[in-house]
Amino acid sequence: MTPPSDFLRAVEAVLFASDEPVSIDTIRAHVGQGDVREALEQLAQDYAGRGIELVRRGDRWLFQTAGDLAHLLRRQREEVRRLSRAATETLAIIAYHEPVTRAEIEAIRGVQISRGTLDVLMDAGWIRPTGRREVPGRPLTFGTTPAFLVHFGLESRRDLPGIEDLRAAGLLEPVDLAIEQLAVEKPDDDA
Amino acid sequence: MTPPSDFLRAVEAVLFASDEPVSIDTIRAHVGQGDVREALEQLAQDYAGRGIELVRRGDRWLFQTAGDLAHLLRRQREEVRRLSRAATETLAIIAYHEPVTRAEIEAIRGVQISRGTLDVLMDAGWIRPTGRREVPGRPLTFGTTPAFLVHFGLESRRDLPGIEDLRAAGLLEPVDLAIEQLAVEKPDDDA
Amino acid sequence: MSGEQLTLDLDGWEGPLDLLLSLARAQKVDLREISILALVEQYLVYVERARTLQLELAADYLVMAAWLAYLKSALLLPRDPEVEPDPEELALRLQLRLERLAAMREAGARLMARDRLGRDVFTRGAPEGLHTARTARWSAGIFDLMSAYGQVSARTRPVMHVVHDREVMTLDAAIARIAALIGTAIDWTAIERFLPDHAGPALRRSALASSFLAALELARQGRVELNQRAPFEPLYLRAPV
Repeated sequence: MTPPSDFLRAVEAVLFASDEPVSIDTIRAHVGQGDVREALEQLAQDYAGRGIELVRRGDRWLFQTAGDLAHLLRRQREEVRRLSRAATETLAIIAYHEPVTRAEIEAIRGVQISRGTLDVLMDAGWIRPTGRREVPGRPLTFGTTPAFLVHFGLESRRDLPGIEDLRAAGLLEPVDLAIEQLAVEKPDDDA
Repeated sequence: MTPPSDFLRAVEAVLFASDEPVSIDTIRAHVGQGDVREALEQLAQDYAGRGIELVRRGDRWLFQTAGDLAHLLRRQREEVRRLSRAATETLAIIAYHEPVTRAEIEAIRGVQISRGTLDVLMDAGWIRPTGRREVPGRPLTFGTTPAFLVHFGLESRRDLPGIEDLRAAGLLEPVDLAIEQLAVEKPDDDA
Repeated sequence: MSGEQLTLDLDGWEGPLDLLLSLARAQKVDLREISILALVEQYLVYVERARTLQLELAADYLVMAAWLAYLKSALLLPRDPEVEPDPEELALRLQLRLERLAAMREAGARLMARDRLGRDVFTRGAPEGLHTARTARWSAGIFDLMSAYGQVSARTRPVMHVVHDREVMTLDAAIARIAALIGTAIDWTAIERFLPDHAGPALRRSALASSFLAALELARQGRVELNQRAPFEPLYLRAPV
């Protein structure tokens, strides 16, 4: 690493001391005048290849241990909850399709979501209601949270694995509920 | 810093992720074979002069933010707040009657003052203890400060409008009296 | 295929679409190249077997079976251009739905396999924390100060209350007056008629208030009847009939 400037040291200390990912505004509030963005880039370079890394998650930054050291650090007790298959799929659908309603999730999975599935994901802090779809009934829409990006190590939703390929293949098109429901839940009576 | 070896990176990550200072034995339990002591020395060198430092406490090691940057972690934020009515009245009484004791303020207001009221005014820098009244109990007397004059744009306390000025400005009319007067002045419609 | 195996399999499906996807996967080709007809056939066989084994199938499996049976017949029969919708398009749509479910399933798995915070990567174990100390900057204006002092002074300054001597009619006088006058009132008479004729405005006000209370008291005693059509309408009195 190059010998750091006082400003760089200050940004480094604030990032290091924070108990959660910090935004540029928060950093600036602590360190005062200076180019925080440039300092972040310099720090990211300084730490590249070390045992700890500076990473960006949405519009927040944090230091975390390098991923390839996971096997050395993994704690005895598994603190990360194992998601059910239904919850995993639901989370993926929300992440790749957001904002998305419960009915749209059900149309993609072809099965109703049980009451607890969304609760589990909200409880984990990974999804949240993001608004309402302006259709009859004004159903809630769901989307992911900043904590989702932090937990799964994504800089932004654009980094979701394979999202560009899926989009190109037309698999992320908005769900046409009218057609899907016709096909699955309500077969034509005259058929 | 020199490009770190995998062993050094592992030691670095363990130190970073640990929630308490770690002994060499604990580090070794995580990272396996290697010269932990040498890695610690190398890390201490790498981080010397940065925003975070590797420090030794007895036979345990930890990362901590550099001591000279500790002040950045505690940020001051100023919030403009309006004085409460009790505090404004108390300040006015002190300004008009100084030096004045707490008991005298209460006698003039006709209401007790809570402990916090004088604290707020002292915190604002507008009043200060000015001495003691030579009566039993030798209570503190309070008076205004130069900062008080500055804040309220007064050359001196003599610039405060007198009682007759207040009366002329209609400021001596208590609220309930004023309302009564309004009621009396209304012409009787039904008489 | 044995019945037991079938039971176990059915328990594992997350709905009919999941079952269809598994059957499609068994064709071991790209989802875009599966044979929808073969798939439909497999599904229907599956559901039929479940039925003959008297396994209880959730309604949505049966709904899907009915729809697939329709799709199959539409695909096999010569196309009737009058019939909406185009069966080829329905088949394509089904294939797309399977592709989409498969994509989401795989995406979920890839998501879960990432370096996850608290499992694979860790934040600092003992962060010092960032703190914000709030300091107040108090604000007040000179007018606030003056009016506050005015309030205090007005509140605590001795106030002399002078009650002006004025003509009033007491309740007792009003009761006596109405009791005396009501005897002669056969018809409903407005309460104002019971007031003294030559009273000034102040006395009239007092007399009206007292007479109203007197009327209520006499009504309570059964010595007078009251009548008012609606709130704020004239109040009428008469002797009990």
